[in-house]
Amino acid sequence: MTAAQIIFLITAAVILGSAFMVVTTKNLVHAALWLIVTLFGAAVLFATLNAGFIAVVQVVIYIGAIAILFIFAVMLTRRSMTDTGPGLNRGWWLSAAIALLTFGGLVWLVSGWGGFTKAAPAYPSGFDAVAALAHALVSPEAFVLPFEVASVLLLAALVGAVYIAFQRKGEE
Amino acid sequence: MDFWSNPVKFLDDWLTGVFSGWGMAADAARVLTAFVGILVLITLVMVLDIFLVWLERKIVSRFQDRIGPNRVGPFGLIQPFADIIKLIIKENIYPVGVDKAVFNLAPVLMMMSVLLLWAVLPLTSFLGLDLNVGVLYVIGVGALGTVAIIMAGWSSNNKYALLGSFRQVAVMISYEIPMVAALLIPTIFAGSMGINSIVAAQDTWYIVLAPLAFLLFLVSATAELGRAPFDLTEAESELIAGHHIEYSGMKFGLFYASELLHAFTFGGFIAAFFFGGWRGPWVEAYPALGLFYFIVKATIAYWLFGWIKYTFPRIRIDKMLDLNWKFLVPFAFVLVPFLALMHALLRETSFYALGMFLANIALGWATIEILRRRAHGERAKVEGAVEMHG
Amino acid sequence: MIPLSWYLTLSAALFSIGMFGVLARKNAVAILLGIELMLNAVNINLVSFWRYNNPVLMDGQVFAIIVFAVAAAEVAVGLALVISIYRRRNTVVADEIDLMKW
Amino acid sequence: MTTEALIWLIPLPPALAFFLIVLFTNKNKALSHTIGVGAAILSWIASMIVFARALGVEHLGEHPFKSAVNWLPTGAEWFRVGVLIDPLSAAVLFFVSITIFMIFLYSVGYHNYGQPAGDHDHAGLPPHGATVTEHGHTHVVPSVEPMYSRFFAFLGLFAFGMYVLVISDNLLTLFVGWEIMGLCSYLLIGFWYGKKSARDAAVKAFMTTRVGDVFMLLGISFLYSATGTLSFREIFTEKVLHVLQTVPSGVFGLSAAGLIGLLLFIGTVGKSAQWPLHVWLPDAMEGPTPVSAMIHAATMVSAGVYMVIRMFPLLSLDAGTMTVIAFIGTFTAIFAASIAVAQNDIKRVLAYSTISQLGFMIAALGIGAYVAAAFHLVTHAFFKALLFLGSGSVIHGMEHGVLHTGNHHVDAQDMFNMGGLRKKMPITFWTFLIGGFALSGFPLITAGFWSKDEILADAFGHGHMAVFITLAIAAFMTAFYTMRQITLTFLGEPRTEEAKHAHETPWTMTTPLVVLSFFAVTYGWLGIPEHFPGLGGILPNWFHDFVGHTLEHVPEAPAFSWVPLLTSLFVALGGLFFGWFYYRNVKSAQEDVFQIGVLKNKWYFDEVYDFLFIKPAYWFSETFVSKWMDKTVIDGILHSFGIATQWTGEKIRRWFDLAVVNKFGDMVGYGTKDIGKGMTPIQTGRIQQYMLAAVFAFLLVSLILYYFLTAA
Repeated sequence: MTAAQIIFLITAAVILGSAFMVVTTKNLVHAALWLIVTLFGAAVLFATLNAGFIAVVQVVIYIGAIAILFIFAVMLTRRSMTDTGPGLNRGWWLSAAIALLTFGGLVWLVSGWGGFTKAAPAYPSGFDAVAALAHALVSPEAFVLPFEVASVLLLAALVGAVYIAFQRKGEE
Repeated sequence: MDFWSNPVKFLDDWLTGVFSGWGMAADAARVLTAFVGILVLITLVMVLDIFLVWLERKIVSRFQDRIGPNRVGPFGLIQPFADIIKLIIKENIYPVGVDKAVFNLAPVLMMMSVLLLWAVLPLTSFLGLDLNVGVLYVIGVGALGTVAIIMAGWSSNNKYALLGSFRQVAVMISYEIPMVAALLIPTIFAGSMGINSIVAAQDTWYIVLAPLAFLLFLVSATAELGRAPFDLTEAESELIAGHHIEYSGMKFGLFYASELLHAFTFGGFIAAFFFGGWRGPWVEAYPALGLFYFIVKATIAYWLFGWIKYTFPRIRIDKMLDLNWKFLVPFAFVLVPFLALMHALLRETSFYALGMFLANIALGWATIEILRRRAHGERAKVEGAVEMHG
Repeated sequence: MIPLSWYLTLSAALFSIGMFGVLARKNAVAILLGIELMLNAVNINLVSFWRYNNPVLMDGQVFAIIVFAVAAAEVAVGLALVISIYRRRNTVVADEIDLMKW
Repeated sequence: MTTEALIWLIPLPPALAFFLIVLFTNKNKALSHTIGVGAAILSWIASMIVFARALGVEHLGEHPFKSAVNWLPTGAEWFRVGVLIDPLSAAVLFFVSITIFMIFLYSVGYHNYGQPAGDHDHAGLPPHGATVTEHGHTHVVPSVEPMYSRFFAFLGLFAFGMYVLVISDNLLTLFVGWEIMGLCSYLLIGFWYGKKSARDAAVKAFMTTRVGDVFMLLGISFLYSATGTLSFREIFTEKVLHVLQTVPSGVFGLSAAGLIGLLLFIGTVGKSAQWPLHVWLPDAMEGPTPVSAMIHAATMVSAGVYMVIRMFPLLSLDAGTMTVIAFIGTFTAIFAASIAVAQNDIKRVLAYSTISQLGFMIAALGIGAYVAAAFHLVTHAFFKALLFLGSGSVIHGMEHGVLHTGNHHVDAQDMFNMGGLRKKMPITFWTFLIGGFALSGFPLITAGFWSKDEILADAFGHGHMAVFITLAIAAFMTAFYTMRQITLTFLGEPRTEEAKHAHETPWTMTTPLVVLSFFAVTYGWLGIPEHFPGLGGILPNWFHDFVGHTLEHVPEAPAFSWVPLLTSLFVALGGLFFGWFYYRNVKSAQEDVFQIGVLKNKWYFDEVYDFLFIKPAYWFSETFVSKWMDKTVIDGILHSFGIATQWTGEKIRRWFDLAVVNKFGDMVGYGTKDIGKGMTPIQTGRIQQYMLAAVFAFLLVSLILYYFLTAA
């Protein structure tokens, strides 16, 4: 058991536990807060995987924007901030079964793959992943087109969101 | 190993050696040493925080033509400790309907979001983590503060608190954009997102190369900090105290302390990004001297925040958002490519610093001119309308 | 050292939990929360594959970034939809939004 | 600019003018005629430069200006098109460009540019005057043509076609120009399409020339299939000509050269209005007079003659073909001249005179008088254009008189309504006189004398006595009707009130008359035979030397003989004298003894054609095809099909469609409906249940796929 493994196990436990809380807790604000914990755990995982940029971006975008939007939405869509009734459908056990089945199937499937237990190659010393990522994102030989498409998607989503949620005059 | 050239590294190695000597695994020793380091840093920061309370009260009283704390200890230096004791012995009140867990967690998270920033604050050349995503880290941690404020506002079960936190979220999300843009400029100049690298690259202070970026950062940082004139989260006359309305005792104390420390931290970042950080005379020979320079510069920046806070009146929330979306964001989007272009053009020339400064002045003058004309137009329209009706 | 299987198992578990949330939660916002969990599971997979295959090739990270963008877009539109529905029908319970019933 | 490039550019300005006027300047009369006339000037200048440079080349016949580009890929080869200026086309280009320019200029005045718009003028009808108030009193003046711009556009397109025809180095582009002119002639004859007669004339001209053109296209196709080329210079090589002469065509025992020559000649018969396809040309006088001058005198009908002259080396290979050509030409010459004697319409006389003169050229060609045919082509173009424009001027002057008296029943073109115009329209009179004398072959001075004399000399010199005598009689008749026309129109006293008030026309109309009359006189001096008594040798026989070198073997000028000279002197002077002597006292058409029915009615050719072709065609289509074949036989068969089909359909419907198909269809429909009804409970509208089902299905499918893929 190395320190890295201990850290991973703790993080994983936090992620899974909080994710479980996200999907089960009745209080939606709590669910959103638990989601933040999950996302933070994922950010830690990214950091341990030497993906510092992804980790920080995870914090900025997911926690700083998405999670907060969620909390907003929860607050806007609840007249009173107390929940009533069960948080889950009546047929939740069926969903649980399907989810378990998916998990089992995925693990079974991946465990049959040869590279399942392979170890990480040594991280190249002096390799600047952020610079490499930056080059990959804007280089015409790499991903500039998907990158631009993603930006267009974001713009479209922005416009769409404004249009959909816009309260016209005269509406309630 | 020369202690004075890098005392932190010296102590770190020594402590790791000690732990290893106790028979610990190398990994565990390293982790433990890191924890010790973090603990020491946080302790020092918290102690600094205590003195910040005193400093803040002294500054405000000077601005308001008072003397400020002067009874407890010399120059009232012991006054903060008295305040702390008072806060600690206060009753721990939970209003009806609070979400206890979240309610308790919020001030901690608030404090944490500030303390996390110190991880990347380049106190000296050897102190402060040179993350290669340092600038983004600053932004990201700021998001945690937002979460803390939302948690506080929501869990208090108080509509003022909730309103305050809503405002805070709107402000934070909005002002993050010019802030990121302002921070992009030192990043572009230095060619790195590591804050220590940015400091190391500042042969000329960036306030000279990019005074407009400095102003942009100052404004957006003031908004991010929630300090006057942008302290709408806790605007007394409207929301009583905003998100921490229901907090009392030491929990309120944490909010208060975190606000002051946040301000000082951002003063530190201003120092790092625009004032040359720890750089100063003889720093190459005695790196520890950098700490002194840095503290001085950060204090000056902190005093700047205080100056702003006690000089400007609070503005309305819609005006504040207008200012951001209609002025700061477009301005930032002009400024970043402009300065990047000027930087690319002038970098190799002998009049780099002067040229950049003049370019900034020119852009600033153009912006003010445009604003002036617009204002004249608006005014003419309003007056015309008045005349017609009159 | 941590083998790749740990990450893969973790992301599979996270994905399944997210899917459970999507399938079982009543609240539309909570369904979106589940989707976020699933997207994060994907991201963990992408980043760990990047690290475990060849860190010099940035494909995994780039895809993770694009997933961020997609997630942001999805949340913006999704929440806008939820709020719009809430305004009109005064509910966000997914079961009650069943106009598509035959 | 190289001469070759300049040659390419010659047809361009008129084409551009056409498009510019049609597309952009249609509304602006001044701009339109500026563009049109400007284009004509540009082409004229270019042509003159080319002509001048052609003069400067020694042995132009062996080294013509030529240039060609690849145009159509035909298998491995390219079909090349290009331009060619040899002595013949240079000479033709000379008169074509001048006459086109003059006619453009003349049209400005003819269509009353500068006059007010008419009171009740309609597009498609000739203008009939506008009322203006000046100095307190109202009077009627000529009004401007309503479709002024369109006229110049059409003229431009026409000029383009003519230039293309003249400069092209191969039969295909020549044919393209030929057809463009055919279209333009249709458009311009029917320019006043509001008149039924104009419409009919346009259709008649188009259809009649089409008959010739189809045969010509057949000839071109045959030529191409036989030689693989349409380029003149490639055809007129010894080798190709020899092949053409020896290969039998398989039709009437003719050689290929003979058949191709005949087919091409039929094209000329249509285009140059030779008997029996001459009927369209007199009717074509329905168009405005510049059109008559341009199309039906100076250029288009000349194009037909130009084509046969151009193809002379090919035509001359077969003696039978030459005989046919000579016969047709000679017959047309005398036949048309005889009709012209009895016509009263000033333009119709000229129309038949044109046919007759073209007959002269064709006859000359048929007897091998290559140079004489080309010479007469050029001189005729000048004096016939002059005559037509002069007649237009006369008509214009008469119309002025008609407008003055207000009596619109007076035909402004009837010569018996004229008389004494000499004093009213002096410029027109003198130029018309020059033109008429040239046409008659007034000795020594006029160009017509020299060219006609050369034809007669050739016919006599080569022993074609029948041709010689016939042509001499035709020439006599020519002089006679010409003088008749001049006498009736210009001499004596005015026979109507309108003629008294006729008026000289504006400078834009008289200037072309003067210019053309200059050429009508002087051009003949370029072709005085060298052995002519007295005059021969003073001026070199330039035309013969120049054009003659177009051919590989320069034709010998016929030896001088007194017989043809005296003959032509006699017929010309005698015809003129008798014309003047008889008609100086004739006061009206009733007194004219030459109003013989058969001549007056053009030998009843229109009636004969009506009986022979049109009536049978109507009968065939109306009675045979429509009534009998279509309505009885074909419709009967079709109706029986219909009945049978209906019966069968009824049975199929009852026993198959209703019983089997419909039942099945209903079953499918109701079955789908029932199944759908049974399945509705699944459609809960709850998205999560859908997702659950989807995930479940996905898992199932994945499982199955995994099983099969790993098993395989």
